[in-house]
Amino acid sequence: MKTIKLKINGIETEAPDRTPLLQAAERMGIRIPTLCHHPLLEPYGVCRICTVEVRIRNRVRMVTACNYPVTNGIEVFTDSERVRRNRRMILEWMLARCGHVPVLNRLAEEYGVTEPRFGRGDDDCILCGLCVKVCSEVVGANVLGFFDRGPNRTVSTAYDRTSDRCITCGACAQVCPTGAIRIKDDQEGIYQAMPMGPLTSINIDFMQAVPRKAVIDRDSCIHFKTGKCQVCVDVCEAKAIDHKQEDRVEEVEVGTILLTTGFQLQDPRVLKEYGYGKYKNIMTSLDFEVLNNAGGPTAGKILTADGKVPKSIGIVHCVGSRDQKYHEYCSRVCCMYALKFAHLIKEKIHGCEVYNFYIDMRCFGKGYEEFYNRLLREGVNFVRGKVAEINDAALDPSEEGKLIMRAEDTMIGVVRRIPVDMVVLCLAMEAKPEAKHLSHLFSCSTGKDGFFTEKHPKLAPVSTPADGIFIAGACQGPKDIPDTVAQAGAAASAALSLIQRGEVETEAVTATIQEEMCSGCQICVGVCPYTAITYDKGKNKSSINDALCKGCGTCVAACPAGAAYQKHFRDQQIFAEIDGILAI
Amino acid sequence: MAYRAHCLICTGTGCVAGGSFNLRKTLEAEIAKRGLDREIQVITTGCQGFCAEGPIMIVQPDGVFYCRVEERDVPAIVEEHLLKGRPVKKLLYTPPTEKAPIPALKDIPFFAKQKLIVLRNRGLIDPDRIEDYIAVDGYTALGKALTQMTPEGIVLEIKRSGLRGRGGGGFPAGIKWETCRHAGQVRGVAPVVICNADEGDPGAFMDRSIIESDPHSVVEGMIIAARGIGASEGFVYIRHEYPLARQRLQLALDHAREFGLLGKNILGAGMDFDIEIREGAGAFVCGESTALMASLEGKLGEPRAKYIHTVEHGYQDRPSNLNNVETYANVPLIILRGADWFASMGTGDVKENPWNGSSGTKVFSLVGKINNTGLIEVPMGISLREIIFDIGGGIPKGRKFKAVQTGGPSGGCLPEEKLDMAVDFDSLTEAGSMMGSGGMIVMDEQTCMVDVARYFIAFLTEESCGKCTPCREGLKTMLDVLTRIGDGKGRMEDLGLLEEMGAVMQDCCLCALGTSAPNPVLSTLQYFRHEYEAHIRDKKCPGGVCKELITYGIDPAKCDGCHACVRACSTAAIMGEVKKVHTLDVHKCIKCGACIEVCRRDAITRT
Amino acid sequence: MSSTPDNFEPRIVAFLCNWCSYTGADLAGISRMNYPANVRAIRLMCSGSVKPFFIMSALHKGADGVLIGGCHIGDCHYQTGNHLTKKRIPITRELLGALGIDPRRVRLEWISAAEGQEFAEVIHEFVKELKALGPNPLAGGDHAH
Amino acid sequence: MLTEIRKHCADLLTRKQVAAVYGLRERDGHTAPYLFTRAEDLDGLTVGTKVPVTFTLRPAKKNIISAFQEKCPGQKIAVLVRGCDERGLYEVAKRGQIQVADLAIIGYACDADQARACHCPRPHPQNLKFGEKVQGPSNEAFIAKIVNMSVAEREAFWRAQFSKCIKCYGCRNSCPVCICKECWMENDAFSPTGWLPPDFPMFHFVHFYHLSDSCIECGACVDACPMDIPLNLIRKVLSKKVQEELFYTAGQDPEEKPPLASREEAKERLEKGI
Repeated sequence: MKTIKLKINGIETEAPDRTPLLQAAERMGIRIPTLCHHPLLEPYGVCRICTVEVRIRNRVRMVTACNYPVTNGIEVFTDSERVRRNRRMILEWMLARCGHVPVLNRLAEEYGVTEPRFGRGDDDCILCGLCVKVCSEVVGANVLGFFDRGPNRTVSTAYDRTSDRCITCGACAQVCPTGAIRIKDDQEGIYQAMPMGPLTSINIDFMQAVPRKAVIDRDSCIHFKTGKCQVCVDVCEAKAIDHKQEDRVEEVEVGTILLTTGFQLQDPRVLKEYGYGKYKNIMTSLDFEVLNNAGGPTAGKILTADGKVPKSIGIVHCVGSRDQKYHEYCSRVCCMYALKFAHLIKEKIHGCEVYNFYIDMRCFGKGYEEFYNRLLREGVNFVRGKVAEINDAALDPSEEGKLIMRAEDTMIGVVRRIPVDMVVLCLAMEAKPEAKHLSHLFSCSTGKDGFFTEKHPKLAPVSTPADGIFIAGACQGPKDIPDTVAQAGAAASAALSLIQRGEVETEAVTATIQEEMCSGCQICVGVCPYTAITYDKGKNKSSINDALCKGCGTCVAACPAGAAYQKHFRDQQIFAEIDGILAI
Repeated sequence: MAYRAHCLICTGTGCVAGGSFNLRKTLEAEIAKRGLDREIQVITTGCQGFCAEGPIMIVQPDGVFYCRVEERDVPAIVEEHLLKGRPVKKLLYTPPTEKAPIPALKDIPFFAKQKLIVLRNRGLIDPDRIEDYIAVDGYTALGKALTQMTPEGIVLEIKRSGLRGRGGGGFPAGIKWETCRHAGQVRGVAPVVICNADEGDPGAFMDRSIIESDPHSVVEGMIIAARGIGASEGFVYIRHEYPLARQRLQLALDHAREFGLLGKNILGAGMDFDIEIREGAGAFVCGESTALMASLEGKLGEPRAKYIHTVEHGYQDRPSNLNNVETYANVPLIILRGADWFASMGTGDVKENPWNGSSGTKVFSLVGKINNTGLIEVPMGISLREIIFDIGGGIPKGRKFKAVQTGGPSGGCLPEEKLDMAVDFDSLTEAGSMMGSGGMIVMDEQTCMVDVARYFIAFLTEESCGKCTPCREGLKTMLDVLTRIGDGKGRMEDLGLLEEMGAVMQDCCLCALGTSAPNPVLSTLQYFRHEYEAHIRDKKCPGGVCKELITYGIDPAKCDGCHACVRACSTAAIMGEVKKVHTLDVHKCIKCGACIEVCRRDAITRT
Repeated sequence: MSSTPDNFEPRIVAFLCNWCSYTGADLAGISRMNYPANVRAIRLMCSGSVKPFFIMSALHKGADGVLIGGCHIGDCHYQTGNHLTKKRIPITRELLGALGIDPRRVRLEWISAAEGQEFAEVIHEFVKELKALGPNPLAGGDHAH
Repeated sequence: MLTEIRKHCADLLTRKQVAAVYGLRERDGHTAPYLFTRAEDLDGLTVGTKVPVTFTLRPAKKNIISAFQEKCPGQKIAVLVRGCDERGLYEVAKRGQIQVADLAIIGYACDADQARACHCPRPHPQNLKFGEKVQGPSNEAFIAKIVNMSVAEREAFWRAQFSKCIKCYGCRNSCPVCICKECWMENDAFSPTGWLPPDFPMFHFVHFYHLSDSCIECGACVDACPMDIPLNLIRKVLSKKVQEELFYTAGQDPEEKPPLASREEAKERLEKGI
């Protein structure tokens, strides 16, 4: 593009021909105030605050910097007295409509307007149009528009009704310089808004993710909803964004596979008696973990849904674990993290009462029991007994708004009613439902609890019946981080030992067809799961491809003539086995 | 078939409202009854311009001009004039300054000083018949343009004629065409030709009249423009409030298409061009070129910054040539008679540079406190005095002239000392007003200039699209200040404030509506500052208009006790016996002015 | 039916698939689950490779019961091997029944590698049932004196 | 009917629509399969005698039509079939032994008497050209005898029956759908040479099981058995089970895969129409 020369406030500069003046000035570090400009949107030129003086061949023009294309030889004055006079007046006019908008008042102050001559209006919307434009130009939803004209102009949705085209992306509120647009939240409390999922459509899965790359969440990305908005493409300097990318199936040939598919937390809604989702301030252990996180919604402060500091918190152990109705097994990690929670609460909220409801304290690891003892010293209340019910049935005004936990304290043999401000449910770790499918895929198996079964609990704890397939972590069963790390190390080294060898011996149990006995009936062809058997029409015989044959022997059993046999499982061998075991 | 006489009945909107269609029926029936229907033909024509005197009928070949003709006058006209050859005296026009009626149209001052180019066919042809237009050399210019001229030659001819846009801006049409043609060629995008018929100024009806009386002249002008620019598509953006004009234009387009003057291979000369009518929804701002094109595209009718010109990137981003109705209507005669002929009329030598003067004629709608309201076409350079006093017949009731407002709502008000000023684009601008589209509102001594300014600012506030801050908020605050002054609550510093606001609006508004909007205020402040001061300092309204500042009274010297005012007063503020001087109770008076309307002796005072 | 001697211990030949039932049986052992010693396992790669003749032969050679153990349907290591089992065994049992050999002596069970418990239970149950049925009348065959 | 069939076949041969007509020929009081290539030979053509057309030649263990098709590939021959013949054709075709496409199947119906004699449930072919369809006798009634016995009674019954067996292999040799080259019935592990009668029920188990999803209930085995062992009792019980459990009736459709020769579950097979 052609470069032209221009002068801004007396300083010579260069800019690409027809660049918007605002940009040309910005490159020089000259700030021109504007209220309706956004770098991602087409210049709209309506606030007129950016009006500057331009001299072209001795003719003076007043132009808006945001959309005026610079040409060679122009002389620009961005802060002349005339310009300042104009801005002052425009700001006064704006204040006459929106007298209490901070961004306006700040700018007005800059221009010496303290007592606007036309008074101060009460509106919030300065009609800059950013919301309307972002909705149409970027989002593509076209929900917002201008209505009426002249001083009656407003921004709204069609017929002032909630639009079903609105995808509640919040872009309008995001660009609004005055805060006139607020997203109404139909749900209540911080918990619904708690960022359990990604905060934005583009996110990095979690801070420690490897590789630490941003991904676009198709479900919430505006582009995939409306076909517009390519803002990320525009701003990405590396030009790394491609919305056309599709999921790809990549085939990778490997010799060993490690299954480390993890676990999921039990759905707390199943346990109706604990009222999750019914009452505010009942959260899962993971919710509580997020709440405690310095990067979480409350910046690590423990607050109730109403934003108050809780005075008492109940922690329920074994929710769904060690329970005949849900999971018989112990989830192993709950006791320790529940203790950690109690410790964190004690540390963060002075004087907060913490009640841990437990069946048994299982502090089995190194230093664990000591930690438990420390908490006893810290004054955490431990109630041995399963919580029967959590509700909000207050018996007196002091209990209003509290959660009532009912449990039998088996230590002292009484039923206790403990009102608390917040409850944390330490939910069971359960196998992912997908594990079943994976077990088929990888020819390993899952136990009745859904976790993968190891080949041998003692002798081959990371192997599966399928050679070359290893398991590690919570997909094999509930375990804590040290155990997972240990198991993963073991699985990796088991896999490495195979890789080191470089080759694997396959089972030599493939089947063969004795040609002279084959009558060409092709029954074997029909039953083979691996299309390893081909029928030769010319010879009227079938034969087995050794490389494809996995040695199941199905064809052998199907062959009426006994032409097919399986190495190591010949009929004679089986008959001999039968003879052998029945000889005793 | 030859007729010995023709009765030309005006069917402009004004006369139609006066019943000219019924008049036609009655006349035809009467003629038939007398067995004259083979001798005399009744023709309905477009607007004759003298709307104040409608319904109008002209009898040719005598050239007798009848005004305010009613159905009951028909037998007399037929009996006296058509049978016996004696013009019916009581229907003839008598100028307010004269005693005797003037029978012949050519002798009526209203017509005598006019120079008809755009309105050349008014009252002569039936706008619904293309044959009539062709009979008066219609489409001859198109023939010439298509067969004897190159497109470049057409553009050059227009450029040399000095024709400047009649829509208000006064931008030379030839230069616009040239730029548009060039943009189309450089970008390889076919340009479009657009006719702005969104006449929105209050009191202006030039474009409507042109279309209603001679739609083909506009069509022909557009085709020639398309030929010059290289366009194959044209639009007429007409306002919804002009149903008759739209209907006539549609008929004209249909006929032109039938005659091979529109569509494929026009006149066999290998040119393809067609015109489509698009209706606006009545937003004043849609007369602005960018807003008009946005509206044409089906978008919100809002202007945009014109740093990128519409001649290069306009309708659907194509090079777009936008002229108004009157501009196009000028084109056929320029092509037919040549640029020199056109340039010879008006001011300045425009042949080398169209910016040098104003050539040709201009159509004005002359309204307000003037005797001969109507549509006039005058050569550029004529003085305001000639227009107002010779053509317009002066101020009614012998009142004093105070000001004339030109250029529509955002024009300025010019005082008496400017009456001898030549009317052309540059002089008007220089005087703080503008040519605009040709509205001309005359005000007499009973007009309050603050009220006038307030009225126009109120109109503009209403019509502002509200897109940019200075126009939306500036007009509103300006209106507040003017209202405050009119209510007698003004402060002297308000005058400075108004001037400052006006200056900022001129600097900062997005489109011409906004930048020209302060004109009524600034021009009245310039020429009639004393009236503002009277409002603020003396709490008086010299025009006797601003209700808060006036009181009604009865001049005992003039009152003859006719009792008419008592009957008119809705609040019983006037009392008095018949034939005796009446009195007025100022506490009951709501200053509605009903008494003034009925008082024949001008006895009601406003002070 | 012949009366059952009190000390009758049925002999069960179990044809177990390598991937599920055999491993399941193994798990039962590893898990220290008690099950009767009456069962003698023959490992095959897949229950789909169990020929009905093996069953017949086992019965003929004196087995009081035959157990065929395979992966659950859908879990087959060889995708569809056990589909064949599922079709063959009922036909075999019907044939045995028609020939006068109690079909209850032949049992088909789907036992996964993780179901050591189930394996043990099946054996318990089968032994109990076979005890009720008494010794296999075919035992030894006509010529196996 | 016979005249019409002869005429029809003569027509086919003279018009060279088929290379030969495969049917039965009676000569010197004996009926045997015969390949008629000349129309004038058709005088010897006969029908209605129980000789299966899919007769397997022993000891070559080759189906007679298969042998012809191997020798003269692509040659079209007409085959005269009864219901059971046609079913047999289809079953061996499914097992790759013959090409049905190269056959012009001419079917004729058996009469009620014949049907009763054979305990034939469907005494007519699908390609019926000659004769009237009659209803076959019910299998239910036929197998009731064994179905109603207790297990022990059945054992006793069959022990008695099989004790008559002389291991002549007639049942196998006469079977029109039996195709194996090497036969399990000759396997030493099951019935060692010289053991007579063969061990109960090993010898017969093989035959019964092997044909469980291909038996067409023609009764050839029973006819062939010199010791009059009612083999078809078991056959029909098994066929019924196959129909109920595996949704399969042998000999219906040459395209249908036998259930024990397909990977799909029985239900799945039924749904997919394999």
